[in-house]
Amino acid sequence: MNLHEYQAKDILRTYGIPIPPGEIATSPAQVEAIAAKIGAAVMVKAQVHAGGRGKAGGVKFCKDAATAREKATAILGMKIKELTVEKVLVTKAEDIGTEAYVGIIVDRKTKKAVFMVSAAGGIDIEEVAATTPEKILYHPVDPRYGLQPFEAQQMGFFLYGDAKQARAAAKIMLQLWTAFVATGCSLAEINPLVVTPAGEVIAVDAKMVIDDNELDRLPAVAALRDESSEAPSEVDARKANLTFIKLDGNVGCVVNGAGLAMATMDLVKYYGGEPANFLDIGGSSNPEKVVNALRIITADPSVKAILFNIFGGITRTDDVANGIVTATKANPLKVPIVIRLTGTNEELAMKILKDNGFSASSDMDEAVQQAVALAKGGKAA
Amino acid sequence: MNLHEYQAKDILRTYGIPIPPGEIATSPAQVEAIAAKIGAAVMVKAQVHAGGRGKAGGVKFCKDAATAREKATAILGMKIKELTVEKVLVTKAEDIGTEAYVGIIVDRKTKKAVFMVSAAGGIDIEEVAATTPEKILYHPVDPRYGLQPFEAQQMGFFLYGDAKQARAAAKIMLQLWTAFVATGCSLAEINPLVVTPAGEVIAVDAKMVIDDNELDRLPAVAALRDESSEAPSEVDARKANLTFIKLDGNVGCVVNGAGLAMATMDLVKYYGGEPANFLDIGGSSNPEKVVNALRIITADPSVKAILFNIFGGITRTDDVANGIVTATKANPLKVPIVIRLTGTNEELAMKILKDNGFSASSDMDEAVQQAVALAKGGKAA
Amino acid sequence: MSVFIDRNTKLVVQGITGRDGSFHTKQMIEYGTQVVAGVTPGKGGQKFEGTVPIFNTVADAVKATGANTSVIYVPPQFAADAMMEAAAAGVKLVVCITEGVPVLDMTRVYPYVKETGARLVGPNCPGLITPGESKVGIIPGRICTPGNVGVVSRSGTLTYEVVYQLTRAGIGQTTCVGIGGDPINGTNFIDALEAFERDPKTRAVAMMGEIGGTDEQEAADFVKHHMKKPVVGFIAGQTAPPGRRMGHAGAIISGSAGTAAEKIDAFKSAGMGVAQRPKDFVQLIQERLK
Amino acid sequence: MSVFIDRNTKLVVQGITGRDGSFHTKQMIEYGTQVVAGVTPGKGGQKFEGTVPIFNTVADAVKATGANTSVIYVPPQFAADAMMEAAAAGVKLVVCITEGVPVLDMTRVYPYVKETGARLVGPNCPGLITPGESKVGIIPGRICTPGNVGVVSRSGTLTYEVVYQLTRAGIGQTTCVGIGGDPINGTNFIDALEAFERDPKTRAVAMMGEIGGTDEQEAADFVKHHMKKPVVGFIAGQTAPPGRRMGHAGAIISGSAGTAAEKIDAFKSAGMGVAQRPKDFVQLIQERLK
Repeated sequence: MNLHEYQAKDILRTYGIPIPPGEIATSPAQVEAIAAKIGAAVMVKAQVHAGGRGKAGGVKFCKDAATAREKATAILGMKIKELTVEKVLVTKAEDIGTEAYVGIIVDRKTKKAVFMVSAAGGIDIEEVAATTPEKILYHPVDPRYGLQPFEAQQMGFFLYGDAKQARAAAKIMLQLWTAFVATGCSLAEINPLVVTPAGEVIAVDAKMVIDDNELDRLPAVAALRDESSEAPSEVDARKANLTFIKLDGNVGCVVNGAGLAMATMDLVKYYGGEPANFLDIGGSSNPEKVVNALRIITADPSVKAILFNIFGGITRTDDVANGIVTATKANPLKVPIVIRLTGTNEELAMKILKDNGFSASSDMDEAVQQAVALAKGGKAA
Repeated sequence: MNLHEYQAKDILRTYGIPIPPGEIATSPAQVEAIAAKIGAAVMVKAQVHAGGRGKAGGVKFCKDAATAREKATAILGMKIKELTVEKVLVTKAEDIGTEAYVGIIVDRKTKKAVFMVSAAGGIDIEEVAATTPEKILYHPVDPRYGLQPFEAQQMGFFLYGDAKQARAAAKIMLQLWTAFVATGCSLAEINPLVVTPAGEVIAVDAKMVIDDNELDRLPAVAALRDESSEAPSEVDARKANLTFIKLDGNVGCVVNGAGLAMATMDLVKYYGGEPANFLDIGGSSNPEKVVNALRIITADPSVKAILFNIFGGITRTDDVANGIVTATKANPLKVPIVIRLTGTNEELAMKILKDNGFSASSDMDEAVQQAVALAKGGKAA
Repeated sequence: MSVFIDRNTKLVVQGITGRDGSFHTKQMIEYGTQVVAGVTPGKGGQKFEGTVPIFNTVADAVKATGANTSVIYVPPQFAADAMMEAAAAGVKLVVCITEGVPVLDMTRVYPYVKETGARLVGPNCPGLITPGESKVGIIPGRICTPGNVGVVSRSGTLTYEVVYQLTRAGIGQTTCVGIGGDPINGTNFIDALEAFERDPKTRAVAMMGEIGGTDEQEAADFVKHHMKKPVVGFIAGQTAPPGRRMGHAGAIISGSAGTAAEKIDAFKSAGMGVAQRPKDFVQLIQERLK
Repeated sequence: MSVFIDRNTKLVVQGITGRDGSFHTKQMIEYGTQVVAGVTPGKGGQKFEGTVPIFNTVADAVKATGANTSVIYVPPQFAADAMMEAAAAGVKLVVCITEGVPVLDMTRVYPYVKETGARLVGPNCPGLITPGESKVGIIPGRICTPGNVGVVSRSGTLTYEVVYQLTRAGIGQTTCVGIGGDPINGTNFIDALEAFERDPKTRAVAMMGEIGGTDEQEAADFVKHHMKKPVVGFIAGQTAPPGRRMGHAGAIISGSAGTAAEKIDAFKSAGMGVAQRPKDFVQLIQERLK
């Protein structure tokens, strides 16, 4: 789950990280009031889950409250990468001496959370990694001990020659580490970490990505989810415990397991079709999930055929069959459906489907070819 | 630093451990008011840093507020192991089903904090260890990972066959562990951990000992020190950063280093004398410490001779010499002094002493024998 | 022969009385796995299905039954503790089926289990099966048949798909190992490949990877330099949208974006066979077994 | 020969610009120790006394100078971090002089340093000296003289006392090791005894213990079963009141109250010489060197 900049900043502030004052606004009038309260030049920053906000015109420097109102009028409601800007952060504009990057991510290879720090901040770290990789210091944190002060200090001195700034950065890194762990992050970054002309070290922008698996035990963090910034079908899927990603094709896919779901999409493509979505109903299934999956898929008008590909393990195929029957009784399908299932409780599932007028195959390639043909308007084989 | 029962309970309560309600009182009238507020049978418990309070009559069951006032009148002001009872804890008397012991201490051998748990609670754990050692489970905690829930659960099931009680005890152990670490303890114990007839698991008595080395970074804990419960000379010494323990003899000893201080006391005894105290002026010395040491020792009327035994390493003997000169100028000594010093800056120290009319030797055995003789009223050799 | 599990595997099931745990325990027993104990705190002393003794703790179970392997079916918030409990109790193989374990939990579990000397498989994996001998986890037994192909996969159901097709074509398996799809897991491709290379019965290996990370590239490198046995690989997700969990920052550290194309190139340059569709494994393996 | 330090010891001083650090660095240099670097964060680039380069971090110091040993003179609240920093930077010997380190800090520092493969001596110790070669810490150089007696002690000043008396009697030392008096420390008696047993130059060992804990009893057991060289022991605190830091609970775990009498008995039953007074070492060692 991505947090907005203002949410990440609110969290990091509670851990003691120095961050310029700011408030969130949803209207130009609010923006003007906040800017007036700050009483100095401000930044008005679009709060959407998209990179490149600045380039898209979503981040503006405003010398006074009236300008802030004017710029906010343009930003609120604009679209950045198909996301509508509903909120802006109004924050004190800081004079910037130098810009550095400080981030933590969980790394598969070292199996640890790893700090990445670079004195080349203010731009995308991917760009730094691609062009001047030697400017990035990687520091894996031993999860058994956590980040130690001396490690933070080493990184601080990597960023700054000045001891006071190095120490201030080290303190911020220790605070960022504590926030990272306590908030269940898979990524947390400060970019840029700024040294002001006065020599203060402050966080001017922040990003946090929460591990979805943490949300159950961190209700306060889970409550930060902003559904207005997500596609409605994906919100719907998540609430039904489904993993769903909307794509551009016309073969609606319902699969159990991410690997098989991807392989199914690949096979749709292989046989000349285009998948309309990625949809994983996950392990431990129940009929309700299938009902929800069908509801979400059939809501997409571009879907011309539905393909179920279920290989039962922990998922019981009879649960899936029951779900299909229940869902289609309540809302009869308007597009053809191709069902492939095999594995746990397969005989029972086949019987349920047959008793309710569905046919089902047990061969994946056959089923995919059939669904592709149906989506193209051909007849089922 | 020892905490009183009521202080330990206040801390453990903030970590979620279930503890019967109670308040502290310094007068019988207060006791009566608290007991009336509790509105049930209460225990009135002397708050002094001494074991065996119960046997000494410092812990009483009182069926009502009037009885509580009466018992409190007897307890307040009584002496337990030479300590005057200034405060009592008035706490709800709980019905007791079973009594267990749960403690954590730092163990030199495993170099870890170790849980000790036993279903034989309510009595001194030393007694259990001596008579039925098989009734104690020892569980060292890996400091890198901290106490894990499964470990707490294993200990919970060691105490109780009932799963609900085992889980409740496990939760308490996790809370106790968190409190132990956060409060900088060298010992924390709940004894007894009680199962009430209703099946609730609660902590009826608690003890915490804080590692003195933690106090600098835990000011809130350091503020819990109750100086009224300590010998004034020891309070005085601690404030002067000296380690001082009053003993029964007449040779006042001022030594640097605990090992040499003990060896000096042993040698006083070896040569037929009796040390009046253990006093370690510690490492990194300064003249002020010596001034304070002399003040504390000369305040003891039983001291008949003073023995300095200083072997300079990190302690500079010139600091010690300056301290002796300063202190004796301000307050001329009324008892003879024997000075032995050698090591860092010895030549300078000897010169300082000589210039101020003191003699000093560099032989420990000679100095000790001389001090013993002077304390007995003989002449210096 | 086989890898990791065989007929001597003595299994303790953590979460034996839960919905998934009880269902799959029955399946494992039916398959012939020696399920010697179950663990559900508070149900110690009871028996599962009248036969398998239940204990309050894994330590008790190991002490009483000599279990050497554990399989975990507990909810995600308890899974890290369950893995550590199993390793601390002295079992040599810990298989965690549970999906949804927080990745920061795994950063702690991984070194903990390693220090005990136990092998962890998973989490978020289907477990293992040595056809005809033992099944630990949830891989459906009837799709497998004994033989001499080792199977290792990051995916659950995709593994079934491939094994199913192999079996239908008469190609049996030594052991199928589902290593799980989480960013941090206990056993990786190289661990399994190493074991298959050492196993005298295994003659070829089928390996199913996915987009993301660089495990497949490292596995290809291992195949190139350390394996004599043929390996056929597959990558799921050629048409998938970029993964949304980690963003790009993870790829910076790994020095790779983890795309399907990169991984397939790595397979090719290691001289591995590359399956385009799951069913292609059949022919590619058959060619290599000749 | 010697143990732990010798003329090849290249020392970095952590806290070189502090009151104690600067004083004792001068003493160490004067004694002939190769002090190659100092560390004070923020003073990197400066020089101590115009000669010893100062760095911001131990890692920088080690990289630039090849220091293989570190000595720590920082305030207690920073000592744990300093020990970990030194070990992480790759020095092989970390000597912590600082007194007053919280014991819970040490429970974490101990395994951390051990995992790096470094040896920790201390904290709360006087350090080591190999007379005529190198001094790391605060043991006064002029009380020592080269010879063939190894000295190991839990106490600081008591060590000086004994070494002083040995030197005055013409008995020289291979190395004097102050292991420190804290409940948790990096090097114990057995580590030092083992090193002295292996050191070809050492012919006898003087060992000074204290009341509390069971280290001396275990050391006696080690002497009995693993040492050919004679060892003479002393226990300080025969007349001391019971220690007030740990109470009795510590003794339950150790299975002993840690009294002087117990320890002396252990020495005797291990066949060790027992010094009643510090000065008794002289005669007891002389007898054993004949």
